[in-house]
Amino acid sequence: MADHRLKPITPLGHDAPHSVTIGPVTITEVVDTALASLAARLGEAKAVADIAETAGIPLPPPGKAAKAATYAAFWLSPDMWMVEAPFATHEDIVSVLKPHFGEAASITEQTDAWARFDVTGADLPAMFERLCNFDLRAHGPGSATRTVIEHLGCYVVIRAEGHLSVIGPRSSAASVFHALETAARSAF
Amino acid sequence: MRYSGFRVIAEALTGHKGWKPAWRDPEPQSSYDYVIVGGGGHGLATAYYLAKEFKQARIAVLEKGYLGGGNVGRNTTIIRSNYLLDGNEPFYEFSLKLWEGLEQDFNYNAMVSQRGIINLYHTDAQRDAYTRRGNAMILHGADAELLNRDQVRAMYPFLNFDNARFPIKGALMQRRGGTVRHDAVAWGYARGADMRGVDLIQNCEVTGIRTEGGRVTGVDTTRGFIGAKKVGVAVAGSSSKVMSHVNMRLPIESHVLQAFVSEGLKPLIDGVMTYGAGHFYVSQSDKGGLVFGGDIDGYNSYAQRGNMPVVEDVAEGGMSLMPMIGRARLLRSWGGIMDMSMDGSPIIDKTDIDGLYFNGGWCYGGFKATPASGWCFAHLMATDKPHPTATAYRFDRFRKGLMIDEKGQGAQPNLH
Amino acid sequence: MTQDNRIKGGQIDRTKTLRFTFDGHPYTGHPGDTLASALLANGVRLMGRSFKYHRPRGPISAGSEEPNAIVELRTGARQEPNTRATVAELFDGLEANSQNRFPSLKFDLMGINDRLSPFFAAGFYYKTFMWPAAFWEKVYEPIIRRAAGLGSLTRQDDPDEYDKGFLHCDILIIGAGPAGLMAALTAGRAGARVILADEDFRMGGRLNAETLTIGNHSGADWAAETVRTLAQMPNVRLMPRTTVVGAMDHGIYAAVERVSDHLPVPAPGKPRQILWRIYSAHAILAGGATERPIAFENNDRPGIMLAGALRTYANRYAVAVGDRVAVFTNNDDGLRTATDLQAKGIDIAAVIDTRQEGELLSGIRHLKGAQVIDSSGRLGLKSVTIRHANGKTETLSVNALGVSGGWNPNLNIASHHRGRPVWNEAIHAFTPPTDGPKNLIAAGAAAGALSTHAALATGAAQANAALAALGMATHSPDLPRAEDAPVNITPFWYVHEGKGRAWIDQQNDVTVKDVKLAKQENFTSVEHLKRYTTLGMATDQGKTSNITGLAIMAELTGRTIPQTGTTIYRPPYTPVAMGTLAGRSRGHEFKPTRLTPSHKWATEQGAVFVEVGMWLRAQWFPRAGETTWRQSVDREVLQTRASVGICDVTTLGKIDIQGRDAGAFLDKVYANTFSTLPVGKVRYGLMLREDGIVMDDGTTARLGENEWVTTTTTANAVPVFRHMEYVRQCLYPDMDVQLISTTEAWAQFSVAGPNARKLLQKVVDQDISDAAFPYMACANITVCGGLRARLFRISFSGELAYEIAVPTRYGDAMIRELMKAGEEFGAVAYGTESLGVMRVEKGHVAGNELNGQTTALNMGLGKMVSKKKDAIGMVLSQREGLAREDGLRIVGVKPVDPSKPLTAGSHFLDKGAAATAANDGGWLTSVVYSPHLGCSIALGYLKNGHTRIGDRMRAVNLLAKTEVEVEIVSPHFFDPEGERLRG
Amino acid sequence: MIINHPLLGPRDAQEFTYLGDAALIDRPDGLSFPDATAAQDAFHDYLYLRDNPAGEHRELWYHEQGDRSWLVVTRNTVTHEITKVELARDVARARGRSK
Repeated sequence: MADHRLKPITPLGHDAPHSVTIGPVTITEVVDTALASLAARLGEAKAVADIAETAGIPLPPPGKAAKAATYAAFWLSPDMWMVEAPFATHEDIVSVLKPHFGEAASITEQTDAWARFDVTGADLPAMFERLCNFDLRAHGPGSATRTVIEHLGCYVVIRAEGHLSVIGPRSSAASVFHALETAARSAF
Repeated sequence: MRYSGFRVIAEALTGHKGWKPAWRDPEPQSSYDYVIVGGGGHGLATAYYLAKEFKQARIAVLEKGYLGGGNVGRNTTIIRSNYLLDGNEPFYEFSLKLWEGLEQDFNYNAMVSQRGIINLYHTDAQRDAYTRRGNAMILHGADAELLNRDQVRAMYPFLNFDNARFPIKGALMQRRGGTVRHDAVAWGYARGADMRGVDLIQNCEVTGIRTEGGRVTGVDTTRGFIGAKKVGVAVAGSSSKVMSHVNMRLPIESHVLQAFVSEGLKPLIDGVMTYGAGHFYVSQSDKGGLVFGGDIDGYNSYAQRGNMPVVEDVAEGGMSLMPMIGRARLLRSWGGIMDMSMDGSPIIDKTDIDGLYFNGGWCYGGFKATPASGWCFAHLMATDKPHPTATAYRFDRFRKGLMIDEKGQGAQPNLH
Repeated sequence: MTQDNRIKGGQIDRTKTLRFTFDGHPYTGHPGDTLASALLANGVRLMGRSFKYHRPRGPISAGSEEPNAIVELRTGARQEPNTRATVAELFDGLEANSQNRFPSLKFDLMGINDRLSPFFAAGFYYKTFMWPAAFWEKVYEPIIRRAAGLGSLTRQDDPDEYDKGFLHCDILIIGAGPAGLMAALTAGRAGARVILADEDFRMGGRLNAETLTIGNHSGADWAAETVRTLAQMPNVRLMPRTTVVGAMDHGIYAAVERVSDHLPVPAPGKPRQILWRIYSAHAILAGGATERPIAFENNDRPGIMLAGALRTYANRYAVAVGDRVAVFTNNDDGLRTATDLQAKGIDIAAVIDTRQEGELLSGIRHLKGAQVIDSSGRLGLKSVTIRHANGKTETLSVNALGVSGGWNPNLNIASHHRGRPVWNEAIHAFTPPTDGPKNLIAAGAAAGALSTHAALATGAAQANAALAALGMATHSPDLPRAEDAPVNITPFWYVHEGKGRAWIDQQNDVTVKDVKLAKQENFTSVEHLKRYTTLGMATDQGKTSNITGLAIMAELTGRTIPQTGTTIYRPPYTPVAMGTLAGRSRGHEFKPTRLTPSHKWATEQGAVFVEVGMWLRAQWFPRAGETTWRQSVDREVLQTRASVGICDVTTLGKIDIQGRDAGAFLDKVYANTFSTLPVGKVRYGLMLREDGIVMDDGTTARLGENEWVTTTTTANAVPVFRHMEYVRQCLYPDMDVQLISTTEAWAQFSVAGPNARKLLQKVVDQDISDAAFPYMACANITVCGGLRARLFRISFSGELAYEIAVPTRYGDAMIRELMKAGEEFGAVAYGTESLGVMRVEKGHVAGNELNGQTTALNMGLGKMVSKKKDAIGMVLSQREGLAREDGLRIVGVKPVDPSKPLTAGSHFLDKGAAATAANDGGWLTSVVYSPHLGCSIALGYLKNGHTRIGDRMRAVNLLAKTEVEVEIVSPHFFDPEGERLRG
Repeated sequence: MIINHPLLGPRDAQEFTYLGDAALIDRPDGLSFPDATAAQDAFHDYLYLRDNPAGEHRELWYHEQGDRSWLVVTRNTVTHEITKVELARDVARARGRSK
C-alpha cells in the first residue's frame, strides 16, 4: 500500500469495524477484503476462464460463490464476477488483476462501493426469513445471490454453516446494519 | 319517474311499492344511428349527452357484462382538475364544472362532494412544480392554492410532521376537488339515458366491427349483428381488444391498478390527499371507509387483480404519511384494467374508418373525466368536430411530437 | 359479574383467571377464551350496534365471519377499531369498548334510525338530498359523515412494530382442521417441506368445537395429538394465529401472523404482527366452511346465533349462551346443536326444522315443517314465535336460538384469481372453482366434503396429489374411523312470512326487503345488488350473508343460483392492519438513507441536510452569527467565486464503461459524439429518450483507450444505468461493452474558485498546472503522498474547478485534508443551495429544467443532437411538434426592480395581457438569489425565448397574487464567455 | 409473480423492472430511411403502437435487483402464467441484432 497520510473510516463511519451480538448471532462490519468486478470482454470468456484458473481466481457459476487460496469470488451477472482478495495485500486490487487479464477482461475497483456485514451464529434462517426472500434453508455454503433487504439490493454470500456475508451499498451501510439488527431482535 | 325527497317520504309511507326500474332491459333492435360500445361511465355518459344535449335518437349502449361494471365501479372516486398542461387542463376543468351541476341535471344523487384535494410536497423542486401547475390551473379558470406546512398541519394534524423520512413542506390545494359516489354516476347516467330512449343492452359483447368501403356498418355481438351508422368505442382497458377487430394498433397498453378500502371508521379525513414522497392517496367515504391507492402494478395485464408488492408499497406510503392508520384494517382490494396511453393522456378522436370513433387511453384518471368525456365524445360523434376542450386528444399527436405528458415519463405507459 | 354461564368441559385453562373490562365493567375469563366467549360466560350478549339502524347486536358466530360483535379493543394509541370479539384472544388486563353508539351500548340515541327505517330503504340517498345543490356539502353530507363509520382511530401514531418475511415450502396447507391436519401428516411424513397455517390460536378447526370422535379419541384430542406429532417433524412448520389472506400469482400466498395480539403489549423488539409472503410449489386449501343463517323477521337479536356457534361456545369454551335454547334448521347438522347442548344439560325448547321429511330426534321436541317467524327481546332474545306445519303459531320462551341454513365452503382463496365458484346441488352451496390458482387444490369442508371422514380422506388424498406432482413418494395412511354422515339439507333461505324486516347482512342492515326493492328497481345483477344495497360490504365481507342474498335474488327473479352468479372474492380473506402491510417501512425507515462520504464531517460542521432522493446532502453550512440561510448561502457563493469552495458531489451517478466498443456505445446512448474524444479528456453529453426528449446530462471522461467513466445526474443514476444495460443487451448485443456502477466506490469533491488549483496542488502529487492539466482534462493521479485518485477538470459553477475522487473510505479524510489545505485561501464548504445558485448564474440546466418534458432545443442545446449518427432519440427529436423554432426556449430572468424576489413556477405574461391561458408565455423553472447580481435571478422556459432577449415581461404568481416586472436576458448571467473556468 | 430466470432460477418479479413489449428489441436504424418522414413514421410505429394482447405477450423485464440481465418473458396477460423466459441478449442476436 502506498504510504499516504489519509486515514480511512469504515462504512458505518468508525475508525474500526463495528460489531454487535444479539441472541445467538453476531453482526460484524468487515473491511479486510478488497473487491473488484471482473467482466470478460466479448468473446473472451474462455480466455478469462483460463487466465483465472492460472491466477488462482475461482469463477463460480450463477448463484454461487467460491474460494481459493488467495482469491474468492461470487457471480454477479453473465460473464461477470466479484473478485475478493485480502485487503492487506490487495488494496489496489485492479492493479494486481489487470496484468493477468490484459485486454481480455474489464476490471473495476469495487472495494468501497459496498459495505460488508458478516453474520455468524446459529439459526440464521430464522433471522433472514424476516429480511429477504433468499431461502437459506435450501441453500448451503457456496451459495451467493443478490436479494432485496428493506428496499436495498444486497448480495448474500454463504461462507460456511452459520456464517454469511451481507454486502450492501456502502452509502446505505447504516440502513443495512439497522435492518440486520432489527431482524435479529425480532427473531431472537 | 322523478326522484326527490318528497317521493322518498311518500314511498316510505306506502311500502316502497311505487319505485320503478331504474332502467329497462330492452332487446337489441336490428340497427341504430349510434352504437356505443361499453356500458361504463364514459359510454353511458356519451349516450346520455348524445340524447340530451345533442338531441340524437336511436342510440344503443352495448355492455358485455353489467352496467357500470368496469372502472367506473372500481375506482377511488376522486374528482379534480389540477392538471398542468394546456392539452389537459381545459378538458378537466370542463369536467369539474359538469360534475358541479350533474346531480340536478340527471336527477340522481351521486354525492358529488367538493371537500378539497391536497397534493403534498416534500422538496423545493416539488414546490416549484406545484407553483407552476397551480398558476397554469388559475390561468385556465380553475381554482388552486399553495398551502404551507402550517396550513397543512392545521387541516390534518395527525400527519407525520415530526418523524418523517421526507418531511411535509406544504401542498397544492384545489378546494373544488373532491369525491363522487362512483356507482351512482353510472346509474345516474344509465337512468337518464334510458329515460331519453337509449337502449342499454347488458350481457352483449361486441365480437366484431363490420365495415363496407371504409365505412362502419355495425357490430357483431354475442346477441347478433346490430347495424349502426356511427359506432363509438369507449371500453377503457379493452380498447386494444375491440379495436383489433379493425386491425388498429393503439398507443395503449392495458395495466392493472389496484385500489383499496379500509373498514368503516369514524370521520378522520375530510378531503382527498396525495402523498408526494410515496405512492399513496386517500380519502374517506361517507360510509367511513378509507379509500386509497397508489401505483399501477406495472406490467401488462387483463387479469383484474394485482400482486403483493404494490399492496405493500401503498401501505408503506400510507403508514409513512399517517402513522395513526396502523391499526386500521384494509378490508377489500380490487383491480381494474387501465388503458394506459403512451403519454398518460387520453384520446377522443375519429379513426381512419368513417363512422368509427374512439375514446380511450384514460390511464387511471378516467373517473373524474366521465362527464366531459361523455360530452366531448358525444360532440365529436354528433358533429364530427372535436369539442373545444378536447382538441389535443388526437391519435396523431404522437406522430407529430405533440405529446401531453404530465409526468414527463415518455413512451412508457407503466410510468404514467 | 361472575361467569354464570360457564359450564363443564371445554378447552379453557381454569387454573388461571384473566381479568378484563368491557365498556368499563370488570369481568373475568380464562386462557383459551376469546373476548366473546368470556363475555358470554359472564352473561353479556349485547356487544355492538349495527351500522345503519343501530340495532342492538350480539355475536352470531364464534369465528372470523362475525358481523356483529365488533369492538374497540385496547385503549390509547393501541386502540383497534372494529375488532371481532369472536376471535380476539383474551389476555389479562384486556380492555374493550363497544362502538358506534351514543351515549351507551344499551341506550343509543342513534337507535332512532331504527324507527325511521322505512325512510332508509336501500339506495334512498341516491334519490334525495339534491336540492338545493349547495346543501350537499354544507348540510346533508356533514350529517351523514358524522354518522359514518363504526369504530374510531385515536389519531395517535401506532406504537407497535410490524415485520415482513418470506417463507418457502413445497406444500402450503391453509387451515388446520381435520383435512388440513391429515394433509400435513401425509405430506410431512413423505418428507415434503410443509407449512400448516391456521387463523385460530388452537389448531383443530371444527374438531375443537364438536363432540365427534376420531378413532378412539375425541376430535379435539386427536387434533392436539396430531399437532404434537407434526411439531416433531423438522420439515413441517406449524403456524397458528396465521391467516392466509390472499392467493397471488405463481404460488405466492400472503399470510398474516398475529405474533403479539394475545399479549397486553409486544415484547421489546418483537413485532405485533408479521406479513409473510409464502412461496409454495403447491397449496391445499383446507379452510373449512362457514355456516349460514336463515333470514326471518327480527332475526338479529342478541342470543340468536348460528347453530354451530352455539356448539362451539358450549363444547370448546364451556359457555352456555342461554339456559333455554331453540334450534332453527334446514339440515341435519343443526340437529347436532340440540343434541350436544342437551347433553350438556341445557334445556332445548324445540328444534324447528323446515324440512317435512326425515327422522325425528328422540328426547327432543323436534318440529318438522315448522318455521321461526318472529322473535322478541329488545336487548337480547326473550322468545321466538314459530309457525307449525299445521299453520298454528306458538311462542317459545328462549334466550338463545341456533340457526342453521347449511354450510358454505370457505373457498374465497380459491377464487382470488377470479375463478367462478361451482354450485354443488348436493350440499346446496358453492364449491371452489375449477379454474382457481394453479397448483391450489381444496380438501375437506372447503372442497364441499362436509363429514369428518370426508375431511380426513380428502386431506390425505390431496396431499398425495401434491406429493405426486412434486415427484415425491405418496402413501395412503390408514384413516382413523370418523363420522361420515350425509348432508341432509333442503334449501331454505328466508321465511317468507311477516311484514317486518328479516336481516341478511346484519352489520350493514341489509334485509330481505332491500333485496326485493333492488329487484323491483332492476338492480338484479349480483354486482348491482351488492353495490345498491351494500350487501356483503361490511367488515365481515359478507361471509354469512352473500350467498343468502344471492339465493333470495335468484328466487325473486326465477333464476337458479348459478344463473344468478356470485360476486368475486378478493383479497384479503379477513381484513389486515395497515401497519402489517407496511412492515418496518415507516417513519425514518420508510426508505433507506444514503449518506455521502463527507456526512460525518458535515455533521460536525453543523450542516443543514436536505433529502435528495434517498440521499441526505448538506444544503448549507451555517456559521456562527448567521441567522438566515441566505446569509450562509451568500457567503458560500461569494467566497467560492472570490477564492475557493468545496462541495461533496459523490451523489452524481458514476458508471464505469469499458470495452472495445465503449466509444461506439456512447455514441448510441448520447445525442452527441463521444467516440472522437481523446484519452485524458472529458466531454459533456446529452442523453435523449427514444421519443427525443432529454433524459439526462452529464460528463463522460475517457481515462484509457477502452476505459470511460460516465456521470449521471443524482436523480437519474439508476434509470440511466438500466437504460445503458438495455441498449447494450437488447439493441446492440455484440458490442464489446461492460458496465458497472461506481457511484459508491468513489468519494468525489468539487473544488471550485480562482484558488482551486492552488489548493489542489497542495494535495495532488502530480503537476496540475494549466499546461499539464488543461480545461476538460482527466487523469488517474495520486494524492497526499500516494493514494490513487481521479481528477477531472470540469466545472458546474463556472469557476476554475476540478472534481477529485478518492476511494470512498478516504472521503472523510479527504474533505478534512482539502479544508485544511484551503485554510490559507479561506476555503469554504458549500452545499446544494450554493451549488444551485452558481449553476443558475451560469445557465446550466438541472432537474427543474430536465423534467422529462423538454428537448435539447428547449434548452438551447439543439446543436448537440448529431444527425450524422443513429443515436437513441435522434429521429423522433425532429418531429414537427418538438422541432418548432417558436417553441419554448431557455432564458434568463431578472427583476427590473432588484429588490423584488422572483418565485419559481411563476408564469410569463406580456405587459397588459390578461391572466388567461391564451396569454401564457411559459414559466420560471429555477429561482435563486444571486449575491453577485444582488437580486433574484431565474431560468425559465419562454415561448420563442431566444427572440425575446431584452424584452420586459411580467412574472406572475397567481397563487400568491403577486407579479414582478422582469427583463428577459441570456441564461448565462455570470462570465458568459467562460473565461474563469479556463483560467 | 415469479420469473424463472434462465440462469438463476425462480425469482420474485419484485426484483425486476418492467419495460414493455419485447418488440422494442426490433429498433429501426435511424439512418436507414430515405427521408425524415419515413424515419419518423417507422420510429412512431416502433415506439408508440402496441399489440397489447389479451393473452400471450412477450415482454422485457430487467433484473434490476439481481444480475442486471434483461429478459424476454412470455407471459399470458389474462392468467399471468409464464411459459418461457429467455435472455434478451440471446433473443436480440437471434433477431439479427449485432452492433
